[in-house]
Amino acid sequence: MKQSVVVLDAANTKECTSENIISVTKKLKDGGNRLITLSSADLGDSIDILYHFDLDLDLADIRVNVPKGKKTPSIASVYPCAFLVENEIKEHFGVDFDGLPLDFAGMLYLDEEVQKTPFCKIGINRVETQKQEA
Amino acid sequence: MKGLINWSRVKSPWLLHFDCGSCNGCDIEVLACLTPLYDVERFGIINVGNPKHADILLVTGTVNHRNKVVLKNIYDQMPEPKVVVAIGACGTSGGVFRDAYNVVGGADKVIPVDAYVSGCAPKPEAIIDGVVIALGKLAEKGKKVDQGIFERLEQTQKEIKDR
Amino acid sequence: MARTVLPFGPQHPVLPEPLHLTLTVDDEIVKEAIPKLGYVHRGLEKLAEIRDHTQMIQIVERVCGICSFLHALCYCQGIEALMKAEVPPRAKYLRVVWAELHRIHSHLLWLGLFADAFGFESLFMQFWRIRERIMDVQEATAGNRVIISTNVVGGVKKDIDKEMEKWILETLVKVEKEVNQLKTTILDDYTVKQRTVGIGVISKEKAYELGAAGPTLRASGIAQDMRQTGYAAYPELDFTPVVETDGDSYARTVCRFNEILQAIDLVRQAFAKMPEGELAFKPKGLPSGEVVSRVEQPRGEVLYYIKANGKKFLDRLRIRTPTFANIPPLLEMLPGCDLADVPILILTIDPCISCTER
Amino acid sequence: MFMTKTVLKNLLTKYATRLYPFQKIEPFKDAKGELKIEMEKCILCGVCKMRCPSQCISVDKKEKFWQVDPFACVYCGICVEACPVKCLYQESLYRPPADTKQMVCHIQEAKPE
Amino acid sequence: MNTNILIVVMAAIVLSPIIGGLVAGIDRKVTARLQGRYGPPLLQPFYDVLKLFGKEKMIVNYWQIFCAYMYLAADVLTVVLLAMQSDLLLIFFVLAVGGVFLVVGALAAQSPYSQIGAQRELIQMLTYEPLLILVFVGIYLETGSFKISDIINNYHQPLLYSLPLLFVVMGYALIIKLKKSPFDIATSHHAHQEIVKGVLTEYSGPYLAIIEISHWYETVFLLGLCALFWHTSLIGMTILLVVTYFGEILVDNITARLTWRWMLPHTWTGGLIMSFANYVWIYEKIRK
Repeated sequence: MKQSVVVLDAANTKECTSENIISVTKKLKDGGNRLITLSSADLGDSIDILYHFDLDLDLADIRVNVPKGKKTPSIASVYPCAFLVENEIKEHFGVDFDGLPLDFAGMLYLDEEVQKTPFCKIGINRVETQKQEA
Repeated sequence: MKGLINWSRVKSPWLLHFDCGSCNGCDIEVLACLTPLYDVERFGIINVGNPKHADILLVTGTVNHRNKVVLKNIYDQMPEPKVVVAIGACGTSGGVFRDAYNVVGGADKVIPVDAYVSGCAPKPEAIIDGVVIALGKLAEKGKKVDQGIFERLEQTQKEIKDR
Repeated sequence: MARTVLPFGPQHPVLPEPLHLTLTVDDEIVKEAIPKLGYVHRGLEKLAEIRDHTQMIQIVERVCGICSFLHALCYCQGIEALMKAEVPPRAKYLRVVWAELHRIHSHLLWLGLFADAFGFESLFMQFWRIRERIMDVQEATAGNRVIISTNVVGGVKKDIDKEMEKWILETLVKVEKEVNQLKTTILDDYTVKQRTVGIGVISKEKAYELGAAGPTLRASGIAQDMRQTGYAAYPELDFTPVVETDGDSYARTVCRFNEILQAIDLVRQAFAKMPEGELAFKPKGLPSGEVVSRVEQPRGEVLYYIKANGKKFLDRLRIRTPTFANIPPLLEMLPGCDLADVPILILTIDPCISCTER
Repeated sequence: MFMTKTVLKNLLTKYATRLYPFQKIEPFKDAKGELKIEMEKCILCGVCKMRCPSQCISVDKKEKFWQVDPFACVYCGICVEACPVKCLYQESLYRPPADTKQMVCHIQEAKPE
Repeated sequence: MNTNILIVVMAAIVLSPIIGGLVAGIDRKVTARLQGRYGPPLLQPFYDVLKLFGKEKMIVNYWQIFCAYMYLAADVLTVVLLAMQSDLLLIFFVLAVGGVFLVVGALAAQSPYSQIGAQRELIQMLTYEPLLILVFVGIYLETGSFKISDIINNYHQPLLYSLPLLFVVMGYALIIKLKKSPFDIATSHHAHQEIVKGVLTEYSGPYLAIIEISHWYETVFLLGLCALFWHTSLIGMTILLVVTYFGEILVDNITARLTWRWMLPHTWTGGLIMSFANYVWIYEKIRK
């Protein structure tokens, strides 16, 4: 049923691991889904990333739990427009996406003055992540 | 002749508006001043987009880490005599977002500000009042420039003294 | 002519908001455009962890000055879903009235700025002159011209009495007459069509794949409008999304223009069917759980992801605004266009940079 | 060419500008303007301090001191509704701009017991 | 003989900035009223120029100053030559030299905006100069000489009767030269342009004032050229000038800015067709 406000619970969000996230998104894309965005929240030891899809105004969500410091594949190969929001999550939460086409290297929104990743409870130092790239 | 030039400074203030981190509520009110209902062109005010031509700098929005450098750069590009008007709660003191992590606070933390217009999305009349106050300051600064005292030189001399 | 690199900088007379584009231009044809954002990023989602969830309404309203009511509406609907609060019907209709008024003033503002981008100053003045009527209505009903803060968790703070309602309907009649007078100018004028037809074309598949939202999506032929999902009082009003097919700047102008007339009609319907009743429902307790709430802003669908855990402060607030979804289509349109069309392309997705960067 | 009718009509009819400083129009009835307080009624409870979204009010019970930063205040009217004794009110006219930033503070003289 | 020529020349040099400034003031006031606004006071252009003289001197390099002064000198010379009723072609070339100096001044600065503005100004010159030549050739075919004094003394019928289409072609050149809306591609009075202020981006303070004054001279010169089309009666001339200038302002307010890719082909084809139609019409008249 088309709903504008969806309370997420175990029923309507599918769990998924970061390995097969690309195949799941490919299946959803063939099913005609439009990627809305990725939302993420900090659970203390791991980052919980939610992939929101929309098929003719019906919401479909996939939840991936990424432990801090681990890499997760970027879905920009399936949905090209995902690079912007993945860059943002990389800056705010310090999650590394591998295979990111246009990498802002943590400079999308924030400058050097902001050292810690702002949205994690215990901020990971951002300066090292840039050093590896630079 | 000097008096005539200083008098004409107040009669034809050219305005440059820079939005550093504003929710664009104040920006549309600044643009609303140009439209038929409030029409600031009757005071000779034109919105020039070029810092080289501008006299008054209208700053809206909380200055954040990235655009404080741009704001300083624009302020330095403007020829003397120049005045700055900080618009809205964000422009004057950071407003509702004072405690956010990327916010530096009002415009006066980066450049000297001459007039503060309060209000969250101040009405166009309030912005016109703020510009009028700034015009008074512009006339004083104009007199100083006529005697050859340039703010820019004073700053560099102060820096040399500090070192 | 040599290949010049043109910084379309944060401060530019055409751009209402700071957005940096490094354009490599070869004989006035844009070869490549690299964006640089972050000039408006205040990081206000982090404030959700130090501000009470009712105070967050004032902060969420100030994400973007042009679509402030819709932000508050989306946030309140999310919290109401978490707290299982049932909004009284009159509040639902009042929310539709203010939302559609906000859409009219936002689209009139955009039409003015768009006309100004291709050098048509008198049209900019005309549209903004009509828009002042809507601003007066908003100030009379809600107290502030731009930030209409009448939303509360569980309903609406302010009421519109009969006499105010009559005055609003009269103003809307005047606005509709004046907007229709300008219809031939913005849609049929030769010089305007010369500058908008065939500029920045996005095909239906490309728009869907790049995840465009709002008029940018609907102008390419996909009839997706969040109001069809029926939040607030939209199920009771008959509403069909405005769709265009050929997906260029001209189609988006037509799409937004018709949405103004549709919004005026929706306000009239809402006033006709508005029941009496109390304004807000006092919710008890604190929100807990996760919710995704979506609402139709003038620029497209906005998505709020709210995570609360029964404490006064929210655990996580995530806002994805329509302009964030429209940036990839813009970056896809820019290479290959003429330098004179760059401001038109930037404004054709109706950018609200303060929305994008929160 | 379609704009000529509108443009010529503008030329012949009166201009639409409200000549602001000379012609002041009366503000709307419940427009949210300057925040004011009737200091005698205030019981210094601090509810307004807690409810203010931009934390710009500071209340000190000992020195009977109430202060607001008019430049941080966003005039949203939450404190006016939250005040238990209704001593805060908002004018319909906006606060005039100033060329220096100063706080608005009120001190309550000791009430004769 | 040379004393009253001297008086005329002195009057031209002193009076035309004042007339040019007033015309610019009226222009901005009428544009504002067309848009439904109250509009600036009539003397606003004079306040602007006076204020600009009082600004701090910020120059990119010395070429800019030289070009600004040479642009002013060229425009003053055109007005003086017009006042001395000398040869039309000579005036045309001095005007072209003035335009080139403006472009060189813009090219002197490194900013990409003024570079692209300069290239666009060259394209604009490319468009309106052939049209002006066609108009002058038409005048020559009709009156038999390029010298203004001959035209005024021994041609006793308003040129407009015989060269109406050429006056329209002249109108095209006028729109481009006065930087009015459909063709204000290089620089425009209204701020909102993608290359900021185009040619004038890097000028500021006193040198922008000099450019503005030379722009007044140019306006007076162009109105002088239009006056040539009805030189017999003074009332006819004033009516013609008022109508053409109001036409310019009206066109400025009812059209959007077009790209130079549209301007070049359309102005050339339109201009060529109209002038040849007019030539054929004149030729018919002479043969009969």
